[in-house]
Amino acid sequence: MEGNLVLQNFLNPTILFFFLGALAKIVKSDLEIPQPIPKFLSLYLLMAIGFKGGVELHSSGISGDVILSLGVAVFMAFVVPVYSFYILRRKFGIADSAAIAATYGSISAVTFITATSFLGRLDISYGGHLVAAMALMESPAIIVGVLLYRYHNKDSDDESGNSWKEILREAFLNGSVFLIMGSLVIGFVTGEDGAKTLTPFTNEIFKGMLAFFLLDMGIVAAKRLEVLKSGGLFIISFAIILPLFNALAGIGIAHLIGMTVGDALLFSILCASGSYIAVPAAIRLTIPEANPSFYIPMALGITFPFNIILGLPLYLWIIELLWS
Amino acid sequence: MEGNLVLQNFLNPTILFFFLGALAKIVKSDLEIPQPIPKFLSLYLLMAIGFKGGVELHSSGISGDVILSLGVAVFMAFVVPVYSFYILRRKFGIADSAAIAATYGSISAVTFITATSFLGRLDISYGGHLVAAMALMESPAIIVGVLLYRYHNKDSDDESGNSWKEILREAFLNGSVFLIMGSLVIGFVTGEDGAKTLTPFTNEIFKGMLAFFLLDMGIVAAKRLEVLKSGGLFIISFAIILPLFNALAGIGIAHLIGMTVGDALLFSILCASGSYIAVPAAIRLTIPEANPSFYIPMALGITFPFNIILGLPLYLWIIELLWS
Amino acid sequence: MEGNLVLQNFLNPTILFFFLGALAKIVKSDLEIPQPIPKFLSLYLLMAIGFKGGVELHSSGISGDVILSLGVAVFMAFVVPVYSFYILRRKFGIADSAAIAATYGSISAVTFITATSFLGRLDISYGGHLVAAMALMESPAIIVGVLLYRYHNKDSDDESGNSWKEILREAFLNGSVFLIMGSLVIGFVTGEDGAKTLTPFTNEIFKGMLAFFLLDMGIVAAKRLEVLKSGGLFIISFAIILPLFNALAGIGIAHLIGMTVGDALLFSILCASGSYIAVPAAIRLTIPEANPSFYIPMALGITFPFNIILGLPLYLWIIELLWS
Amino acid sequence: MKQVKKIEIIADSLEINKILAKLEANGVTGYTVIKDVIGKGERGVRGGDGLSDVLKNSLIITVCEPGQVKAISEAVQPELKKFGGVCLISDAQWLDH
Amino acid sequence: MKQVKKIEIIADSLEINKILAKLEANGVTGYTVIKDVIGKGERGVRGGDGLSDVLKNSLIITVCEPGQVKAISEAVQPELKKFGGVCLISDAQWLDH
Amino acid sequence: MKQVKKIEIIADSLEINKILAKLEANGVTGYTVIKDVIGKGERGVRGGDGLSDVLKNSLIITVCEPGQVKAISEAVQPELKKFGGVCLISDAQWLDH
Ligand SMILES: Nc1ncnc2c1ncn2[C@@H]1O[C@H](COP(=O)(O)O)[C@@H](O)[C@H]1O
Ligand SMILES: Nc1ncnc2c1ncn2[C@@H]1O[C@H](COP(=O)(O)O)[C@@H](O)[C@H]1O
Ligand SMILES: Nc1ncnc2c1ncn2[C@@H]1O[C@H](COP(=O)(O)O)[C@@H](O)[C@H]1O
Ligand code: NA
Ligand code: NA
Ligand code: NA
Repeated sequence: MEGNLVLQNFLNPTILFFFLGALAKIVKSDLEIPQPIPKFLSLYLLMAIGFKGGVELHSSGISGDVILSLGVAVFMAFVVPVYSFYILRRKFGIADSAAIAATYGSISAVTFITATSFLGRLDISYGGHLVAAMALMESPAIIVGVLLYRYHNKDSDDESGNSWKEILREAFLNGSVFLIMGSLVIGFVTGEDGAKTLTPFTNEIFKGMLAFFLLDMGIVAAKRLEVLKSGGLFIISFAIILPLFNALAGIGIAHLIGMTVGDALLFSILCASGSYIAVPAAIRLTIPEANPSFYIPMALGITFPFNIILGLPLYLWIIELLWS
Repeated sequence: MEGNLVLQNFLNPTILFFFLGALAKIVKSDLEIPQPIPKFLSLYLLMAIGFKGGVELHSSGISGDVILSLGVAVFMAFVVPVYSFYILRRKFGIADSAAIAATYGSISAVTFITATSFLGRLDISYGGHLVAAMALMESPAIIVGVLLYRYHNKDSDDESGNSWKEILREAFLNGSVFLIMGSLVIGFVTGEDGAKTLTPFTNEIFKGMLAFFLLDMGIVAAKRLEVLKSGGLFIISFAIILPLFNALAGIGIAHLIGMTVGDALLFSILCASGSYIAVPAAIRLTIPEANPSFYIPMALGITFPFNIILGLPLYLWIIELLWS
Repeated sequence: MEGNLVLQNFLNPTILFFFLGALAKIVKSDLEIPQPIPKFLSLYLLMAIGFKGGVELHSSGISGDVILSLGVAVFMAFVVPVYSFYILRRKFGIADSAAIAATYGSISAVTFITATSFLGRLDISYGGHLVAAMALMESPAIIVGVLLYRYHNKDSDDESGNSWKEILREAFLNGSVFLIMGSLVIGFVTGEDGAKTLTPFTNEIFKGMLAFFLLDMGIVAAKRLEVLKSGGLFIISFAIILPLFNALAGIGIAHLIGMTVGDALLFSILCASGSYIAVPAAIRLTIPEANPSFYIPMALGITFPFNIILGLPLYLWIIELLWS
Repeated sequence: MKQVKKIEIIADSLEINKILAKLEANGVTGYTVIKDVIGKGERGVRGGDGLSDVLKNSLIITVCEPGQVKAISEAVQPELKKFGGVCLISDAQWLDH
Repeated sequence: MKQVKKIEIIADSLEINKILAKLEANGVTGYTVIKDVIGKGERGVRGGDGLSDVLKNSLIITVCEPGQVKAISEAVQPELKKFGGVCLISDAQWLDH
Repeated sequence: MKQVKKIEIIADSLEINKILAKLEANGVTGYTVIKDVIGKGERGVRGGDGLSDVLKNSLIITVCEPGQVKAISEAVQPELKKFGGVCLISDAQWLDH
């Protein structure tokens, strides 16, 4: 792996804005991005990435390869939380294990977006259907997490729990999932033609909006990390080892079904990333016993920066080794 | 009328984002655009459309034709609420009739903006003074509504009412009217030259911002529609027939004074649309007895989607028939 | 001085939006830009101006001239509040004098940004290091203000005061200072290459975002000015004479060290402008006895409009006289 | 500590300035306002409109001497009758400072 | 003026709709909600998450007849037990209008 | 139900963290904060500044045992004296859960 690639990745402005945010928190600056500005930026990012993905899917068409990729994506979204749960159970209670497993089974849209920028800088192409894969991978892990929790926690007072209807709605219709999915469909339906007029909004200012959002993510991530300090080394190392493991699993599958280098990188980062926007809300409602000071900081404070700084060049290095 | 035109209009991304928002509400997704993001987007749209209109007015100049168009625009803004009131009185009380009449006498800026995009896609040109017409048509209906209400409600306790000074301020100086009017003047004063530097902001990202705003409008419209369900068939059919009637009146006048096809379409949509941003606040204050669960959902939940999906191609079809 | 330049400066759209905002307040329109939209716009402006400055500094390099400019900038930031304090003491108490002195020793980023637009319209170039000068000039005045206050107010109850650690943090790490400084460094580190992708966000929509922000500033400035009415003529004339004096001092120094015309104008406007975003928060905390209805309206309601309308062409006229 | 009365008024956001003016006309020198609260009452749901600024409430808190309660209640009563809302009065102790 | 009970409930924002439904099921016809308040309690800090919508509270105020208090408290108690929060009951006078 | 004291503190937003630290130093384990409320008092209008973050208040609610009131009031009094604000104490009942 070229250390150069790591440095180059680190020194791009969007990533640096993430660290500027983290630094603000560390040196105790009062820099703050008040709500709902972060919400505005994140809705924008979801809308833009979904739409762009849909437009690209329109041009490429839905081939057998595309369907195969989507299939393995959904497969991983079901499998990752299961094995993660049993690993986690060695150190955590049932509720926390299920919550963390759901977190890592799902995906982080901003990690994915950062990965597409990373590929863009290196002129490596990728398929628009990976956005569809991302959208499909958000929800299943929530269902699996709740199932695992309920299965192992049978004696708990079932009546007070949420009905399955509510859990499914939380999983498949929460705002982020719905918006990215819907924007993808709109992009797919309207195609290049419809996209033309939206391009300045969805594409040109995109990197800047991403940089702005990462500034806020840096602040929040550093804040969350403080909470985690008490959690000890196990949590931190777990938040690095599990994504590494998941990335490798993703790379393996990608190799097996013959994805391109770009697609393989995106797929591996989907497997490796954990959700800190959509899943926490769903888990708060469905597994209220789980402690949010575990599952949020792990995904946001450790896994996210690890993936975007070291993970991306590392996974790409492995992929290029295997593919060549 | 080409059914094709309806479909093509329906399948453009901005309109689709409106339906995505409505769908979110219908399937009970928790997708939400929290305040003040919608406010930000709507201030942006008013500022951009006003400025662009002013710049165009600067290039075209203020001819006799322009003044004639503005004259009939103001005329319609006074006449529409009067006849609407007497139709409405057959089913509604005085307060509600006056409120709904004011709503339909005024205009919807987003409907107008969507109409300009519609013309843009069909390469039909239109005059910048139509934006001025829109700005002029916002206020008179509020005055007429309050006048009708007070005239027919003489026995009511006059002292507790608002003074005319307050009513005039509400009508002519409410935020939306003031911003669009002011931006128009700024655009007119600065002309092409001044516009150059603002173009990326006011023109290029415009469609994207509109799409984002329509996403929110879809959510809100669907929410409002739920309230209306109880109101029955009369309200719903009224919210379609009245705009149709007003559009035809507008088309007639446009034909009489010899507007171009593009101008006629915009003028008819101004007559046909009802206000759901500026008027509700004014009416809440001046006719507090009127029930907001009538006038808001009618204009927003029924008339708005009707106009942008079926109304636009329908009115254009009629105009092209008459003009050819 | 060409009156033409004043008019031309006045008639550019961004400045006009400031007056539109002020007019809204004066005619009692209910136009309002609710929080955190202004915050969003101001964070955007700081981020964009800092980043652009850093990129330009990257291309120009850090020469001896640049370091000299930065040196005199810091020097002025220490000197201005000192002499301002002693002038102010003739009419104001210790706390208010120290607060106003700190206000005028610091800078206004929006005034600076407006000055760069002004230069842009006249095709006069300037160095990116002036942005660095601006960032460096924000904090020292806060420290000097607090020092002056404590020195002259020895008998006050010292224990209840803030520790120096807190004051330094407020001065050097408050959100605005940190963001502009950080964005500058990021721009400097990434250079032209990194900038390319951010350009549509940081440069192209910049003027429009500035216009939007100035609309809000106009509203707030007019509101603040109302408070000041009671303060009488001294305050108003002071809020014009002090910046004038500071601008002249700046021009003198700029001439001495041989700045270019563009750099000299920016440097003089840095000296002339007063802070109404970063300093008020710092002063509220460190000199709570000072009355915010003096220092905020002076800088925002009088000095800011004076500088951007009359100050800019006036200072440029003087500079061009001296330099030729 | 001083025995005082706490008056809480929940009313349509559009009416707040009018009500505050009435309070000041009746000797109120201090108040606190929480903007943009939502609610439900006899006049239906006020959950915010999302587009226009209608259909939301604000909550005013004003602390006054027991003797002022009567004048204040009488001042706000007609406003609440016309536009809806709630006025609650309770006892509290005010920490001198 | 009428003697009433003021019930204030502070609970996780995600639970608010559930709690409001329970209140309505127990005869509550009017309430006011202040969204997005933050706090600290036995379950740690709820200071907003900044990214997801979790970890913040809402404050519900509902005014009712003294006779309704028992039913209401019993209705919200299990919810508060499970997800945390506070329920306070105090006396107030309601200004008729 | 338990008899408790409800302490409401309205103070400049910039001072809130300092006040919360003092509360915690005096045995307070739970509180709720409503940010960005506006108001008027002896020190003039605090209606938000629109540009900087100054001139607005926050409202802290903390429920405590009657015995804690004295310590808490004494802790916040100097702060309120210096920067302005209000501290109200009233009776309430706490629903156990
Ligand atoms: N019983 C109640 N408890 C708390 N708030 C209420 C109550 N009744 C009404 N409100 C508030 O007052 C507003 C107007 O009430 P109304 O005039 O009854 O529609 C509602 O939107 C609520 O915010
Ligand atoms: N003693 C208290 N006083 C005021 N608010 C409290 C108190 N205890 C808890 N709260 C609020 O209730 C929420 C949930 O409390 P808990 O379930 O104890 O974590 C907290 O986040 C606070 O907003
Ligand atoms: N009598 C009062 N009733 C309610 N709130 C008050 C009262 N007096 C002051 N306040 C609040 O406390 C803040 C500071 O008050 P003061 O220190 O008196 O200027 C004000 O901005 C109000 O929000
Ligand atoms: Na994953
Ligand atoms: Na109309
Ligand atoms: Na200065």
